[in-house]
Amino acid sequence: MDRLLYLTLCQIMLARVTDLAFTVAEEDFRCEIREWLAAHVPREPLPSMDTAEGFRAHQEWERELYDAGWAVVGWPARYGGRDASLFEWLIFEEEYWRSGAPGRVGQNGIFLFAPTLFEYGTEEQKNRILPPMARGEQIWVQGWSEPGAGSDLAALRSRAVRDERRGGWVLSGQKTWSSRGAFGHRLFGLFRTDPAAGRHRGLTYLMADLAADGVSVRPIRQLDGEPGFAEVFLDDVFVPDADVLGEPGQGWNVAMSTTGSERGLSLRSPGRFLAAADRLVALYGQVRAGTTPGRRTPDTYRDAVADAWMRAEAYRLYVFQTVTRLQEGGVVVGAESSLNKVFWSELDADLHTTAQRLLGPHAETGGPWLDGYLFALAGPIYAGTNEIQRNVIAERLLGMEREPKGGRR
Amino acid sequence: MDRLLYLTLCQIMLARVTDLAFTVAEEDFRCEIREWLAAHVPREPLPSMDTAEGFRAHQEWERELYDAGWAVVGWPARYGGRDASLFEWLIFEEEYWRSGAPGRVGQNGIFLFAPTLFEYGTEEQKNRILPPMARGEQIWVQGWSEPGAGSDLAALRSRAVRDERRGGWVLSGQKTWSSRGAFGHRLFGLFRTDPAAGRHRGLTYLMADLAADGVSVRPIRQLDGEPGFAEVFLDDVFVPDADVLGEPGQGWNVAMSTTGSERGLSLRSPGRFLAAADRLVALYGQVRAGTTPGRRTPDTYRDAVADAWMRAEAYRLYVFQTVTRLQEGGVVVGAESSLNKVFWSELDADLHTTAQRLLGPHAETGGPWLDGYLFALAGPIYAGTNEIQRNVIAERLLGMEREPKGGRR
Amino acid sequence: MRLGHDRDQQLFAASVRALLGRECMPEHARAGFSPKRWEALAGIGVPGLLVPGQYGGLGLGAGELAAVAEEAGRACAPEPVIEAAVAAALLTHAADGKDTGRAADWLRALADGGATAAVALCPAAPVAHAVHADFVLVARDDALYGMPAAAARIVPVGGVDPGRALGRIDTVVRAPGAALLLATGQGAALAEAARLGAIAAAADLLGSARAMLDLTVQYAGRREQFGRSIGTYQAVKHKLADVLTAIEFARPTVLRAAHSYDHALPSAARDAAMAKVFASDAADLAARACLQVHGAIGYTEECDLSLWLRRVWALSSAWGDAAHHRAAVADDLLGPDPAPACPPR
Amino acid sequence: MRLGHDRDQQLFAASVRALLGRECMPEHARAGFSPKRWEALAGIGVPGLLVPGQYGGLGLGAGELAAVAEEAGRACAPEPVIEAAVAAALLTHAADGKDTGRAADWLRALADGGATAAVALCPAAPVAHAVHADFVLVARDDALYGMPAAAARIVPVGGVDPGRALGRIDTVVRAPGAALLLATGQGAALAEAARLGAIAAAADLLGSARAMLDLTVQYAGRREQFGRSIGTYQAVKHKLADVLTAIEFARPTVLRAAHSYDHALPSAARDAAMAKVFASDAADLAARACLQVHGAIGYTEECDLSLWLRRVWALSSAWGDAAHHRAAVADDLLGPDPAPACPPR
Repeated sequence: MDRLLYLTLCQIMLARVTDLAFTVAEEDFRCEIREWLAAHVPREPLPSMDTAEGFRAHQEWERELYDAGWAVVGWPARYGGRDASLFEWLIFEEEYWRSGAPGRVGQNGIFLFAPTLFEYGTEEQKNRILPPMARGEQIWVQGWSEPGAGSDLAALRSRAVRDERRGGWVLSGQKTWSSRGAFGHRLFGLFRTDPAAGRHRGLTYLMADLAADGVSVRPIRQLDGEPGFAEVFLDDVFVPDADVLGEPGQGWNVAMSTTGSERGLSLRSPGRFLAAADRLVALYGQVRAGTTPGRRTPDTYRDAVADAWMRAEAYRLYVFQTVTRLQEGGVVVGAESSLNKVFWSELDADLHTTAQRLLGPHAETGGPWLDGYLFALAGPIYAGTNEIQRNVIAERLLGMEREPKGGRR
Repeated sequence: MDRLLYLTLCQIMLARVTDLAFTVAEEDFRCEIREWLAAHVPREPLPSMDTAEGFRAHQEWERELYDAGWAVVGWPARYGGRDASLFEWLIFEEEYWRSGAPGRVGQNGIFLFAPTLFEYGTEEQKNRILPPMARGEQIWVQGWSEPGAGSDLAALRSRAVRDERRGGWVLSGQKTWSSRGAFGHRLFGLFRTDPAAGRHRGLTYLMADLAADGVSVRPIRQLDGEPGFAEVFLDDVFVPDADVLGEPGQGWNVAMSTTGSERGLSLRSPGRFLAAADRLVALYGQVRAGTTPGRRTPDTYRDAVADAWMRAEAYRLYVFQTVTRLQEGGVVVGAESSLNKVFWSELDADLHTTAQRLLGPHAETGGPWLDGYLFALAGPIYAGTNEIQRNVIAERLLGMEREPKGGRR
Repeated sequence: MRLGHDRDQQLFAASVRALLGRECMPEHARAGFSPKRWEALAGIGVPGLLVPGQYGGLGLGAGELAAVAEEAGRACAPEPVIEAAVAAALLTHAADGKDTGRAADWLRALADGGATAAVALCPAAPVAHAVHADFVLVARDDALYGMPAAAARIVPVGGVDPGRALGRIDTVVRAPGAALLLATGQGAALAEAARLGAIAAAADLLGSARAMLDLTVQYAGRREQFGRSIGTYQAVKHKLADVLTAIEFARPTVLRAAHSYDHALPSAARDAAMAKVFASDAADLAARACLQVHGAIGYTEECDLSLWLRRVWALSSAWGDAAHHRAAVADDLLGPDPAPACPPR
Repeated sequence: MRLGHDRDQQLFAASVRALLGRECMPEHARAGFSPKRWEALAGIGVPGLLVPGQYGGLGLGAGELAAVAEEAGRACAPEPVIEAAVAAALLTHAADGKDTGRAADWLRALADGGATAAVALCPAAPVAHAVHADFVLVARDDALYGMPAAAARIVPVGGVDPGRALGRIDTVVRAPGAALLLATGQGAALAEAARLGAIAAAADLLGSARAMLDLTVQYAGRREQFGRSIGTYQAVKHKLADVLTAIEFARPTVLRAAHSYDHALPSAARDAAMAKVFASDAADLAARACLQVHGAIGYTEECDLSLWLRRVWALSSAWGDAAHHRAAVADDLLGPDPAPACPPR
């Protein structure tokens, strides 16, 4: 047998043996990011990114990450990344969250919008949009939900009307639940360009500048007291053709690739939950030792602490399995991301509930665990409620029949 | 003020003060039944009532209860009861189940059929039917479900055709899930007398003799290996007019009064679960002491044991509250029985699951706890699945809107 | 045997409900403690509910308190109803029938609405309603101390529920001697007062849970997605049906606990623990389910639901959370837990 | 990093699946252990999976065993696949590379399908597949004993799953001396064998749970109530979606546990425990949900679902139930539980 062919076959066979160790190169990558983080993560937590001051501080942190080459490890180098593999990205995420580094103020751009841009964007768009996103200069805000379109995204009514003269579109309508809307710079989302077409048809994926004429933003205070959301009102806002993503009228398909990534790997990597689970284990020990004020009977929650830790581990293993399939050319259907979404959101809510219980009478006075709890409770709601995800699991993964139509419309 | 009026008012006011003690007369009643049971409950458990031998043994036990006046304490004396109040009936039930007395082979007659008979039966029917039911001579079998009509009871198709010449009705069709059908004597149930009428209309409540010409019974083996259910095939079975309960065509309303009692108080009194909870507490102690083989770490289930016991207590208190309202002339709407049904059936399933867990590797070898577990798992299914009950709770107690129609029929 | 609020309790609750229905709409509740509303509540006897007649109170019991606390929860009233009752119970023991002395004075001030109380049975934890309290009671071992708020160095502490007006009482923690000793040998009275707090908190949680459920049923009937109201979906219906079931089965346990307290029955401690288990669990379930059904809007401050969410997140753990009380019932039922709690700190 | 069955494992599993698809339809599974089917399984190497090549086996590991056991669960095969593997692991240690002696003889008999084994690691509990075993291995302290079934006084014991053919081994319990001492100093080998059993049982439970889920999805699509198939109701859909989620997230933990076992990684004990936690929980959830969706018909012996229900009710507790293994993980993670287990009996 030809020696090259032989070696290739060996490699394929080797690559297909279960092997839960990372390669030497991957471990080196882990050491490198770990050391960098140890030297650079701010000692004091930054102020909340949902305040003006905290937003700026988080932008500066993004710039620091970018300058060191860590902002977008999985992107091609020409846009500011380092061409990392999916496994390297997972390693980066594990180390990032474990280090206690700040939350990613640019996450909706980097993790939700960018994957769609890679798939549907023109070279001009990618060159124009990705580098400032990676540097944290332009913070992107999602424009999905509307007052009448939450879980039922296809019910959206914001419109984009063709303006042939200026070569673009004129937007009007209202978007809501736009995270970072109060301070962000640009918005991506879906707009109805053909009102006569059916629910999922006649939509177009567009970008808009939040500083443009006709845009007004109303911050919404969340339960943590900060304006983490905003409503965005669009009143005849002009958008040039260069800011259409994909073909006009094809917005639904383009968007589904984004919500696929949102619920799938990119929004919530296992690293976030592994780090939270480790902190929970530490909290249990501190409450038990009396170094953190908490309940007098932490042992009641031994099983719950172990469960949270095991579920974070199981999520990690599940993602390893998914990445293995992807790397071997397997097809991972979009509906599988619904399994992910349900699993991590319930894990996160239960993990933080357990932390609150460990703190007992001291839980109500706040601090990072309370903030984490409030945020975790939103997990089963955002990025498609878990009720919708369970419909998707039943209908698309188990092949169960849809509910008969029969609404009043 | 007139002295009699004054005393009456005092009594009303007194009666309306929260008072969780039983009266002296009620406590005497408790002592009486407790002593009788201590002297008469068989030391060895009777064989399963779903075997021919056990069925006969249970009939004999019913006769013994009857002769001592305990078979149907709440019924009027003229039918074999002792005119006990609802609270006395609850006391009877607590003592009965605590004593480890045999299951009631006549329960579907006594607790499901008899309440309907009291409400809709003629004097002739009551005189003819109730005494042999109380003596355990005639065991009644329910004829509700059909192969195509389970949760959707109104979909039933068994028919009763008018026979003017003989003065009665001719039944044909198939009933299923009839408990005790293999050995019982008579059946009560719903039959369609006007096929042209809507789903809930044109039904008639009828009784039939299982020994009559045209009846054939096919026993169905349950998970415990015994024929606890049967299918009943009816092939031109004649039933005289005297065996119609209520008006022809009014069967749905008549039946709903029975299912109301089934899910409400009468089928599952708190006594049954209080006794099971006490046995669970005892089992925990035995496993811990090593006198019963079980898991090595029973303490893992401390909270679960306490929970089961508390839920049984809560069910008891809830029923006391309901009976208080009934006795003060309050209206207890039928849908409230759905709260009961969901609560006791899940309590029972969880209680028996905990017992199985306490037994650990010894759980699979069977015995009374395994039998109880298998039976408890059926609780969320029979007497209206808990899914249907939750619909009823949401729609009738919370006033939520029904699902839009839109089936394919 | 009779299990239910009696007529007087129902009438009392109805008058509280009517008052709060007028004076404590969500926009009022949002603004926090109101001296004016407290005066109105004092007008119908709420703060003096458990103050003996001798000191100008109504001399009623836990049964009445449970009826009133459920209404306070339903309206999300940010007034210290539970604290007033617990303080009354503590001071009644400390006054020991005497007409003079600080305990007697504070009892009278409680009853006429002239003073609000905060109660620190567990000194390390933050104290609810300390920020606007006129006096503070503090337990240390089996002694009861008290001090006017002016002397107590109360530091406001942020918390999940601003309506709780949490404070840390630094003086007491650092120098208990600065407080006035009201009585010693109060071990049993302190335990009893903790039970009363648990019962009242349980009742409040029932009212809070029911208010959230009602808001959510309304919202689900209004909100449309996929061409029909979300309240027509089984996933939403069944979630809310479970909430109702939890509330309805918790209520009789609260009534029983109040009855056992008022009659000093041997099972009083266990009954109070059981009530708090069911009520905390029901309220926690209600909070999670109602937030989920509301979706993102439930996650905003402007939505009224947030008022009750915050209340429940705090109160379900205050006065002992479900796990604490479940363990107490287990100890009573199964013998003491072989795993001791961490040493007191 | 690569997490997934490798190609050989997939091929092996596929051949087992094909064989059981033909030879172990539900009506066959219902009839219990079949010597003929065991011979067929031996023909493709199943009982000799973990027997070293030196004794005629395939010398494979837990990864292959997990793939095969999942297929056994899927088909509800009443053959002692797990027991053969655990016996092979135990005997391999006991034989210690020698070609002669009883351990070596039994290894060869296992590999060629000539003998089936039962394994009693915990002498007081009933022993699965003891009734039709040809020989029995018994652990006592750190020693491994064995005896031919004929010498072992095996008393059949009824059980929830007739396919388990439970027996109590009276001889051993009463007079361990009657058994043949195979090896001493086997403490580590016994612990390792228990882990292998837990991993294999976990894999079996995944296959069983998936089989129940598939049956139930089919049934829900067929069964109509209120004019539509019950599978169109959210209450049914969401229940089954949760079952799928539980199964899918359990599977990688089983693969990881097998890998850790095969490479004797330091985390092997914890990984095995974790796999059994997830698999037992997933299978218990599947059993309860699938019975509920089937309704009364699931409660009958004639419904195929009952085969798997029985299997899961037994196997989810065998080889340590979820609570047992969860406590082991907690001990590893959080330090030992301050509440000791009951003294060994």
